[in-house]
Amino acid sequence: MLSWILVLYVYLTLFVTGGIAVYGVVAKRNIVKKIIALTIFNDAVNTVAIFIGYRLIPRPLPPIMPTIHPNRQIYSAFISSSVDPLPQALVITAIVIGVAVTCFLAFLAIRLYDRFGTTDYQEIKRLVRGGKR
Amino acid sequence: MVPAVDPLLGLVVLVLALGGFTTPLISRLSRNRYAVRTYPLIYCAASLAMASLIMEHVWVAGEPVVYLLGGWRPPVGILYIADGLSALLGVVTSLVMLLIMIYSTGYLEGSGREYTYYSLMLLLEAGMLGCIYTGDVFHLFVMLEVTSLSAYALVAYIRDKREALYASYKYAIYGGLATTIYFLAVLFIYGGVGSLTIGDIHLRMAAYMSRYARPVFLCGLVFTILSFTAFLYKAAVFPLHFWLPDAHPEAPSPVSAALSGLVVNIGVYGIVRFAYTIYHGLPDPGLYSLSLMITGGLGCLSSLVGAVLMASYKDVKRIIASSTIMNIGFMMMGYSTGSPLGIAASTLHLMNHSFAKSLAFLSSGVLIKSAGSRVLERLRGLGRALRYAGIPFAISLLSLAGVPLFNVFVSEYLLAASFIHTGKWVFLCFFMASYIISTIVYLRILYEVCLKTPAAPTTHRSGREWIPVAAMLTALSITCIITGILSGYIISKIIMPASQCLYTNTEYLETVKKYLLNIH
Amino acid sequence: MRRGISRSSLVIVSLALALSLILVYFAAMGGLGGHPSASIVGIGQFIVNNTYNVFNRTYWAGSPEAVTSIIWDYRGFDTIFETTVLFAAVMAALLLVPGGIRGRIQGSGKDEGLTLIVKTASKIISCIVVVLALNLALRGYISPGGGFAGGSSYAIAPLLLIAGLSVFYLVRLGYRLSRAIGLRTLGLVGLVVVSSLPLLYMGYIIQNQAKPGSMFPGYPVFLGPLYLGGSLIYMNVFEFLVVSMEFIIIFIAMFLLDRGCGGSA
Amino acid sequence: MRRYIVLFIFYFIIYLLLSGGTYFTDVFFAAVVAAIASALTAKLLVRNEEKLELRRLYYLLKYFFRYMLVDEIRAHIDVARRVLTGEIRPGIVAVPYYVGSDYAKTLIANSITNTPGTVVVGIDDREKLMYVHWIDVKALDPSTCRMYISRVFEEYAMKIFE
Amino acid sequence: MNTSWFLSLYIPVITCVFIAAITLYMYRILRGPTIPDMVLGIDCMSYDLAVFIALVSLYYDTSFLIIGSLMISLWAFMFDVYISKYYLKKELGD
Amino acid sequence: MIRMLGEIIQQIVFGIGVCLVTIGAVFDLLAALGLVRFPCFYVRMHAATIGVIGGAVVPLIGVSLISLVSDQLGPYRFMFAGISFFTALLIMITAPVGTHILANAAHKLDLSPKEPIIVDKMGEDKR
Repeated sequence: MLSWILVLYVYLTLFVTGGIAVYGVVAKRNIVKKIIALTIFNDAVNTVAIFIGYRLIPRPLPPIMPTIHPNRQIYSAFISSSVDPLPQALVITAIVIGVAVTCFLAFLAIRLYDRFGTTDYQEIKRLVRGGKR
Repeated sequence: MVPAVDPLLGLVVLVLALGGFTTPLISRLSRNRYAVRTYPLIYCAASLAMASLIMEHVWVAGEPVVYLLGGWRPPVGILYIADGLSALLGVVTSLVMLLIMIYSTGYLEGSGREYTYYSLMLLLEAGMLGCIYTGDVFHLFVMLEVTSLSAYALVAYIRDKREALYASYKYAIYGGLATTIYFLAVLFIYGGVGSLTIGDIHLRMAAYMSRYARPVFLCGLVFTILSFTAFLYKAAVFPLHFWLPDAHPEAPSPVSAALSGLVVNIGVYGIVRFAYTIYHGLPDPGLYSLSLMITGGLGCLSSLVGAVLMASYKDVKRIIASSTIMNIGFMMMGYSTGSPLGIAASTLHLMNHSFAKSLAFLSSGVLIKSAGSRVLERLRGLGRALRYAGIPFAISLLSLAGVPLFNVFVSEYLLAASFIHTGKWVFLCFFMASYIISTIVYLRILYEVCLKTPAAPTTHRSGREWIPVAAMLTALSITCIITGILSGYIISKIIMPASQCLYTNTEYLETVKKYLLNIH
Repeated sequence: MRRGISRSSLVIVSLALALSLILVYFAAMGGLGGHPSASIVGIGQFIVNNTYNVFNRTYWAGSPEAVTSIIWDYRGFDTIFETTVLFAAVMAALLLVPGGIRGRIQGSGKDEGLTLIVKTASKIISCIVVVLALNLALRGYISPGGGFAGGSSYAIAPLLLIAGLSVFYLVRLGYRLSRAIGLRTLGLVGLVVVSSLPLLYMGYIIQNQAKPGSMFPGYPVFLGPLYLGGSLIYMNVFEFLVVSMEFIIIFIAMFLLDRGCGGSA
Repeated sequence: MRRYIVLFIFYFIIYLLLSGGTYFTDVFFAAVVAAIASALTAKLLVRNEEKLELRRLYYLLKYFFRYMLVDEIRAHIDVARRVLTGEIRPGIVAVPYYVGSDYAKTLIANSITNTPGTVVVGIDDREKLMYVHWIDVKALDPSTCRMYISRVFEEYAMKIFE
Repeated sequence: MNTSWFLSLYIPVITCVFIAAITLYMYRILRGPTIPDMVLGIDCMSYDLAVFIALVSLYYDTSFLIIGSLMISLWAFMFDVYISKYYLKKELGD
Repeated sequence: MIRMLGEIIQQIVFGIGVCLVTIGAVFDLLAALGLVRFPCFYVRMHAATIGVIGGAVVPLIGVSLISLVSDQLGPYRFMFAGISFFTALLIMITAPVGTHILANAAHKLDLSPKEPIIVDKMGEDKR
């Protein structure tokens, strides 16, 4: 029961964070704040991933064998207490991708500020549209 | 080794990535500016050869060919798998990419940063081929990101243009959101089913459904909603189409051709793959019909919105870009009929649209460059002055307008037939309405650009530069006409097997099952 | 006023989306392995069982670190293309920089930088960080870390030097853009070569250990007294090279962009 | 040459600290990494390699233990008392220094800052003054301040780095 | 020497003290009238977290979490330097 | 005989480690109290120094000593001890530099009020 409440609490926190971050990406006017909201969303999703791979036992251990010359006992202790490594690996990949996208967006934001002289998304939109008609 | 294991599947992506990695180095090592232009072409040609060989292997084997990366069997490692549809899309993608790259050598001005263009184009192709051939949901995410990031960057290629920067930002920020949502979907399916391979997900869902019908359904529901959000964004379907009229026209014309002709296909491919391979044939048909419903409903709206947007713009590239929204809507409608005929028609339309749309962008690029503007009035009569671009432009417009003898007509005719056949009268209404609007717009452009007399004398491009441009325009025009004339042959030999294999996913699943590692 | 309404509706929509997701997910949990339980489901357990199974080496990866073995062996192709994404981002960054790849960094940077104490300390710390980063990268297959962790720790060194001293100092040390691009290409080509080498032996792309149905004997896990962990170590070293160089390119490009934009805005 | 050897040993020890050094592999890679890192950074870190002597290492260790066991404890207890009682007389005083090398200055400044009760706020290289925020100003005159704050540190810094 | 029985009693107690300290730091971070106060609080909290991670990994009998404390302490240093750099460069009008 | 001696040494090391961690915890609490109680940023820095040296370096050295003699950590306990000791050293080098540059920036730009203060030699020189 306690663990169930804990799980509920963690998911609730993460999803509310994610929802607020999505709102931030959509509704914030500052282009830098949009990027920050995107990174928050990435992080919330990554935390969900880590949590999916968690193991509800008293002492879960990182998925690393504690020695390179294991015997049967160490091996069976390892497979019975290690958390799921796959979501962690997926998260590492996703983190790198997130870093790449954020880096590109940051460069783009600097360029945008340089060319438009403002960081307001609506203002930039207005300037672009105004140039067209 | 099992004969159906085909290393080309993995190699084609890796080779393209290698080309992308080494292009900057070549541009630094060699002072000759032709080196950096011809070097990527080797990789493009190699990828076309490999994609064709893969298609041939699929034909010969009569079943999907697979490649086990790292030697790991499906649920553990990444699986590359090509059935008829993937093989066809792979060939189309690499062929159009090769033509675009050759065109670019003549079209782009020599500047200090051409190497970024070629490098990113190679990565774009690598990402698209990876998306097409992969059989793994998470690898699809990675490849989607490779494609997207290259696309975002290429949209901003003209970095001093304010509109390009704005369009790239808009495309990238919401694109980043969409792909992250897709990652969330992958996590849910892993948490729920415990597997990442597409075929294995179907098998496991089918197995679990007998015991836990409702949880599996809800898990699939979340997966569908989240992953389709990402794919609909990539395919620019109605509520998520807002980036396209900004992003596609602002890029240089070859990039527009690649984005509009090929990259949007990836979104459609993802939706189709998920709907037909994962959900079709489950004990509970709820997920299948739901995904078809989403696809069909949004496809209808999308086609109409695309047509209306086309009529509202004055900018030629914007009009052509908006017509992509409409055509994607047509494809979605065809795929959502759930009948073999509709799938075949949509697949054919996918292919034809790629050829015609890239031709339209490439030829309009020459005209726009010579006029110095994208507004329709300024292009008046240019098609007559610049014949080598004007005639291909006319061909592409006629083709897109659905005039008989050209390729798009055949697929649109088949689409209408499939709507009638399955009794989807709503689809037919939307289809006819958008078809009529779009045809009027196309013919108006044709009249303005290619039939009127030129307003002012234009400057012809001189030198050897235009030879690859003209050659590629001719090649694509011929492709458009030939695929139109030989449609009967193409449909019976290529399209029907591909769509049959997609519709009844048993072959695909059998192949995956053959390699499945039994883990409990 | 209208904007206010649309904003609040957006809040409601996104919150409703989040809440419905939770509810749906919790409904979906029953009986399936979606929420943390006492055991692992599916592929995870297989990998935990086999990654360093010295008793039955049919499916082993030769690394006690399950995460690294997934990253470079079980799902190695993902990681190669993840590196590609980073590469594409850096190419895009260079594309946006005025002057691009041939931008020159000239100047003394004498009056830049912080106080003398910070200068000295950042020199020492950045030298120590190099060792730390190499340690993380080289031991990636035994303990947490790996190519990306090592490379991004290495990036602390140029960051500190930029903050404490200046970019000019960094360039004088030899962190040049052209050199970084060359080394990055070397790393990327190394990744591709290591992953496609088994093809020559009729093996699979990115194969690490011997597999049924492949003639490739596998990269050596134990080489005399050395423990190498198959192909993982080469992959980690090349990835380290790539990531560290990409970060250096990003920092220098950021500086160029900053200066290029400063005048014209 | 000497600087390469000294830095090699330095990096070798750091690598072994970080990796535990239980396997031969670690020792091997420690040697490789130390060789690479010392080759890369020797010129950056050590300007005058004549100064690298064993005697200075001895003073460094002696200083480390003295500093940790005497100065730190005294200062900690003093400031902890002030936390509880709340009696403070803060001020920024000027403390002169007479060492020349960067490392010596950094050592002195870090020692001063690491001792609770004194923090180096600024350093003036021309006047050879450090501005120290002192929680309990006992004197204003620079040389007296030096007696209170940095005399011991400077003696050792002289021995170690000059 | 097997010390786990003692540590499993000792570490929770000590951890509570550290958590109390972190709470007080948190008060300073949230309250902190000026930005340097907040930075100082974050600094102290980072170093505290480094110790906290070390204790937790001792509690769980695993050597692999400890690398986190190293990273956190480096990060805190970077944080200080960059905040100060930002303000000092702003003063120069750059 | 030697084994017993080893056992005793281990116990002594363990005891020292536990003492250091306890001392560290006490100092950390005092530092946190100081950070809350002291009136201005410059005075709080001194409390923060206690938090860094007494509250982080000392317990990390303690943890490293404890781990050195804990068999249940397995063969990687030397790595554990090494990294925690190295972290302690690193904090000893970096933390004062961080505090110094922060104080420097705060003083140069008047980011926080200096009151109460008796004398400000640096500010006088600036003027």
